[in-house]
Amino acid sequence: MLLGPALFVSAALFTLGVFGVLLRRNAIVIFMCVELMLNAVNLTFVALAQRLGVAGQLFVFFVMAVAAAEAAVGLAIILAIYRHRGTVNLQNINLLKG
Amino acid sequence: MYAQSVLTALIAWPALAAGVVLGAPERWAKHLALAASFIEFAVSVPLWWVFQPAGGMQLQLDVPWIPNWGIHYAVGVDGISLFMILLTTFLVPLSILGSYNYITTRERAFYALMLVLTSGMIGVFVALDLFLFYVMWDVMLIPMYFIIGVWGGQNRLYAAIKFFIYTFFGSLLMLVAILTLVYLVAQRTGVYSFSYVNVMNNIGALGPVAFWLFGAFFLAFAIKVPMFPFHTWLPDAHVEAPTAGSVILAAVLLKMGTYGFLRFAVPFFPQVALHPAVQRAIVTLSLIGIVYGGLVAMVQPDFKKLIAYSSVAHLGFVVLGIWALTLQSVQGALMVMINHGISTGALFFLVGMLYERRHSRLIEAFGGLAKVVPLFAAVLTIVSLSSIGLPATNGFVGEFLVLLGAFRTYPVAAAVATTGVIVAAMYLLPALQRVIYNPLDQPENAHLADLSPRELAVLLPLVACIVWIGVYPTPFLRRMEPSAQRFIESVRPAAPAAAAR
Amino acid sequence: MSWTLIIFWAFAGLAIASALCCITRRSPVASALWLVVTLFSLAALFVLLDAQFIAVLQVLVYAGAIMVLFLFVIMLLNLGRQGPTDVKGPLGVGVAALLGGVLLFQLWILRHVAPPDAIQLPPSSMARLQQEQGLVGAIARPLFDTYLIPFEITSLLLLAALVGAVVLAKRKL
Amino acid sequence: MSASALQLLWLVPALPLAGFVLNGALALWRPNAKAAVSTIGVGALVLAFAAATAAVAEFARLHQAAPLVFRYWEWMPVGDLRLDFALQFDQLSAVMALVVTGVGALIHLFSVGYMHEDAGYARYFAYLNLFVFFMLMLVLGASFPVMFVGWEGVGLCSYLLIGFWFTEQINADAGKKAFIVNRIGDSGFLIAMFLIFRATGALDFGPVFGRAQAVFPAAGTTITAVTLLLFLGCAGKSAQIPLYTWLPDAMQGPTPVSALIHAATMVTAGVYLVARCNVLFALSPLGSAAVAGVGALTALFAATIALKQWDIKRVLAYSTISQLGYMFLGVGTGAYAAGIFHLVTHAFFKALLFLGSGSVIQALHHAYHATHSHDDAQDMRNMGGLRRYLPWTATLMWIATLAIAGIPPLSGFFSKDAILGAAFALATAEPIWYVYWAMGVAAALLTAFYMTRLMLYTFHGPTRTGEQERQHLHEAPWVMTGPLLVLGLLSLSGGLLNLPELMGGGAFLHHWLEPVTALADRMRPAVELSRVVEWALLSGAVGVAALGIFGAVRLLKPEALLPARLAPPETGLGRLLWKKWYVDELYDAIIVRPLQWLAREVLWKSIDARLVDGLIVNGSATASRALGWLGSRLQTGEVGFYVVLFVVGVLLLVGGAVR
Repeated sequence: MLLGPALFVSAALFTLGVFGVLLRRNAIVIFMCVELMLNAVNLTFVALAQRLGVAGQLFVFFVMAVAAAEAAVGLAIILAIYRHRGTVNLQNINLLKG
Repeated sequence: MYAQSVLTALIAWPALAAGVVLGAPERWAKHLALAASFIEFAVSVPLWWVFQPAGGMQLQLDVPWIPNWGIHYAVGVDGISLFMILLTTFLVPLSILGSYNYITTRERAFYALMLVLTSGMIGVFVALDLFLFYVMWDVMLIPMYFIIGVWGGQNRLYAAIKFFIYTFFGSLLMLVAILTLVYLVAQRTGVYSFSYVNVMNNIGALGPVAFWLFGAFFLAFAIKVPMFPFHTWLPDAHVEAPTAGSVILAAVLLKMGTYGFLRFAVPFFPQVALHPAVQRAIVTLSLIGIVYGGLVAMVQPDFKKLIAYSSVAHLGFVVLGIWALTLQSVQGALMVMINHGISTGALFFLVGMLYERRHSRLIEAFGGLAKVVPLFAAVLTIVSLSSIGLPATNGFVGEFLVLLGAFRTYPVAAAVATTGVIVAAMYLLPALQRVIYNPLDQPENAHLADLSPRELAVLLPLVACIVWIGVYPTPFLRRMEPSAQRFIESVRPAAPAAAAR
Repeated sequence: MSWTLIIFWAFAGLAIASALCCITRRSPVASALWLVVTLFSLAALFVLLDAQFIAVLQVLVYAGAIMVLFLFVIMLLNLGRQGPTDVKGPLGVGVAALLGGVLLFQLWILRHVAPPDAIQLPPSSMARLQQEQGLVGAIARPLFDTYLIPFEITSLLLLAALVGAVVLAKRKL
Repeated sequence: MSASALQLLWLVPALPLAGFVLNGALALWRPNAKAAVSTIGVGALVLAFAAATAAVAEFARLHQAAPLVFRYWEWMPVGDLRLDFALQFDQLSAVMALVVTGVGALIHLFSVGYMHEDAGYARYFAYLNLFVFFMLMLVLGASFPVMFVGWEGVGLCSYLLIGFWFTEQINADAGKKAFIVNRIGDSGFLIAMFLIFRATGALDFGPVFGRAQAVFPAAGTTITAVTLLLFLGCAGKSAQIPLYTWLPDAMQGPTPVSALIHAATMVTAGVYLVARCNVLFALSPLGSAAVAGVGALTALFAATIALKQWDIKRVLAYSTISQLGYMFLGVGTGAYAAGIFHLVTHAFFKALLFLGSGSVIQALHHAYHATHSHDDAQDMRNMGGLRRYLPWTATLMWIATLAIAGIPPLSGFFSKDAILGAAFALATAEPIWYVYWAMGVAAALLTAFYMTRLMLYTFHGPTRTGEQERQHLHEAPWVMTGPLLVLGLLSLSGGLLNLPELMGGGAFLHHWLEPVTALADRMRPAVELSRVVEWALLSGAVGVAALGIFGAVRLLKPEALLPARLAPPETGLGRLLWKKWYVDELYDAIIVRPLQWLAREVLWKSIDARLVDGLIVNGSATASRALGWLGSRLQTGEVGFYVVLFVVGVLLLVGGAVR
């Protein structure tokens, strides 16, 4: 069946997501990498749903809802930051420092 | 009626009175607090006669507090705690009276804290429920933290925080040990209970975990005692604390450590506490405390620090007495606990009175005071002599019994400890000489006022006790003997044969 | 090798390749567009894995809504033009590669962790279920039955996100 | 037990105690009520002496062999320790009580005159009464701890009285030194008590001595340890080597104090203790030999130092140490009666010598005071020829000098000879005693020499005092000379107490003390010397004493002596003796200073402040702060860095799952 290959693809995509997050400085791109990771996980859910029941697909649904909410809020934050600092490059954003 | 409620009343009354003091006008605070503490003392005095020496744990009251967790409000008194209660109620009015001129700011808060502290101290000594004990232990910790930190000397914050963290560190370890112990006992009996009696009856053999539990209890109490090398908070706390704080700290708070040994650490884990290696280590630490505390006291320029280090030495005798585990040594240890409270308390009062007059605690700042303030000099001499254990004062009775008893178990250790008697003379007499004898070479000292009637009222009861206990300690000894006997018997199976006398 | 498998690997390759492009393109717009490709490929994989409804959602919500949102923001911030690269230096690449490698290695080891046989459904049971209850029904039934409360909470989450996004993005309230 | 005077035994110590309380109150609130103070102070002693005399008379009438024990209240009843506050009266206590109250009363009387102008008059009598109370507790106590109450109590009074003029630091220092050195000895006493209790299970004299033979194997380690530790206590209290150094310094106190405490009573407590514990010492030959040996050595050693002292009281102080050595030689030899005999006669003649020197000092002091001179009123180089101004004092002191030198028929001759004779007798059984005997004889020679030197320099030759002062020199008032006269009579006739059988005497004291020492006497080898040897020893002793006196008269030239401020420094052996063999300096260098250094630099500053408090306590605080600082360094505020950390964390978690 397709479970093994699907999991392999999922792992590859997830790793690429992580790689991207670590590699880039642009907040929006990092955000997109996070989406990529979410999708990789979705793939795992779907693949396993074939064997373990439809609940896996339901979780993908929930993940999408969360991702949508996250994207909305996250992008709003990025907008706010950009307005404030004039950049979305994380190197220049160290407001978190106490 | 009295028997049922006296202990609860002793805990509750000061706390209630503290509320009243807080609400009263500032200038009434000290008078109200004095009255309240005196009533507390009056309530506690009949205990002396109500208490039945052979009656074991008595005047008990046990009501569920948090029943789901097996926590009870359980109190009771035996020959060990009786004198600690009386010592507390006796010294609190005196310390409040002794603070009349010393404390000039935020009087309401100070006296209210003193009263809350009293509640906590009484609670520690009467609690027969491990949880209640722990709660009371922390209840007395917090007022003392503020007393040092708000009304203390130059370096008060450092001292207060050191005192707090040090003690709290130990008390947290103790909490962990208490919880573990209750859990282990519950595994055996199926019932969760913090009751002292229940734990004591069902503790059984704990195996290797007993070592860690004992270690936690020991550390908590050893810090409080304080035993070498956990003693360095004491000089700082004593030096910075106001007079009343120093008095209560030395006279009562330190005794909680040794009381904890007698009540919890040793009876719970006799196999560990009396294991030869552990025993040797603890006896060695107590000897180091005696000699080292004395020698370090000898070179202190600050009178309060000197007394603080002498406390380390005196409490070393107590620990030695407890671990020597003979009737004489254990009763001697109890006597030293009482005597140290009286003598060291009086010494702190006296130093505090000097400080009020000259704003210095340095021994070098004085000299020749016997000419200027003869009454003060006479009292200081008597109290110092009691502290160095001159026969026919209280100090001798305790130390003599400890050493006599300890010599049966540990001849060499007792012989080493006896040198502490020499060291005691070496640290207190030079200090005494430099304060009240020698030429009157500092002009500021030439016009000091002698003891006022109020100060005499503080000191004379203490001096009376010094002589009374020194000459006729039998009423004390009789009341504590059965309890000391039971303490020894409860741990004896684990003790080496030599201790069984 | 069956057609299914060939199609699977074709889309899988596409997804991985475009994901690689997504994380390496300098321009955010390019990245976003490559991500869209990945998402589409994944939708195709979902179809192959008997999750047609999810695949549709993927195209509508992800590739449609979310990515458009991304692009809007990029445009809004005027980040489309070529700027200095935001890829980290050699050290950053090294750290990223190391951590990614470790992750991949861990996942490789984890591949053997299979769900126990006892709870596994027989093969193609998903397809059967969809036949019995319809593509949407197979998902809708548990969603409005077992997972009703999480579903409702999701609506709350979306509402909160909506409000939050408005509050954050507005210049001045 | 029916006798009424004995029933009132408690009055003997209680009267001085009451005197202390009353005088103490007066000292604090009415320091100028001198008449009341004198009445109370002296009255308490006189009454106590009367009570003691009555008790002794009653006791003698009873012909009681066993000691009478009076229990008053339970002191420390703990388990098998039954310790009562109890007094015991037997032949030995009787002798001591009489000496203490009798000589004490005389010295109190003397003090009325001597201290009359002192501002601390009331305080002085309070202390002195307290001292007598404690001394009586010491000699009347029925158990080791009760005795210890007195033992430490007299040390306390000694401390208070040595430092009586506390505004001079040297006086306060001397008091402190006395107390601390005594405490060293006391710790030995304490440990001995613990050993005794461990072995016999009792601390009362009766049971301890009754069980001693059964419990302690003769010459065993335990009993030797007990006796040596007890003797350590005695060495502290009675100023024997190595703990004698406090006694010369103790001369800083008022002179009557030196007479009472540091000559007649307190310092003899050690001798009393050994005599009291005669059973224990008899069981331990090694312990006894140590007592005798240290005694003999001290007698000789202190006598050498006395040869070169210029301070009149210091000569007497070293003489006291030396005579105490004799007493220990006596009791160590097993001649308890002889030791006690010497104790009694010494109390007479040494008290007389001290009081006499007090007279001299006061006379000079008054003179210097009148002329505003700052010369030392105690330095013999400033005296000379004083017999013309103080005839009574000079005569009486000559009696005492002859007595201490051992010229018959004065008291010292009999007591000293009894000790030397006993030592010689024992030497026939144990040869080491020949050495002790020889040291004793040598010390006797030196004693005669330095005492004659003292008398010559003080009372004879030219007057080295300045011209103006001479007009102010005069004899002391009768309150002071009266007691001197009584003591002079006692020094003259004290020998009658124990006239040896050799000379047809009844050896009264010897027989009187027999019940006390009976057990120990039986354990000793009985050695009889032939009459010829005894006569030879006697005449030898007289010869040695005469030689000493004669030698001093011939060798010393009071005429050539210069006053203290003109005197050249000592050289050679003289300097060594004058500096007291540098023992004080030695102790200071090897014990006092290293201990101070250890306590201050090592224990306090290094271990306490740096190691325990600095490194461990504050170190852990610093370490946690440093950890916090390190943690705060991680907070760069850069999201990228946080992401890396986050990923690392996730990987670690997953790694846990993988494993």
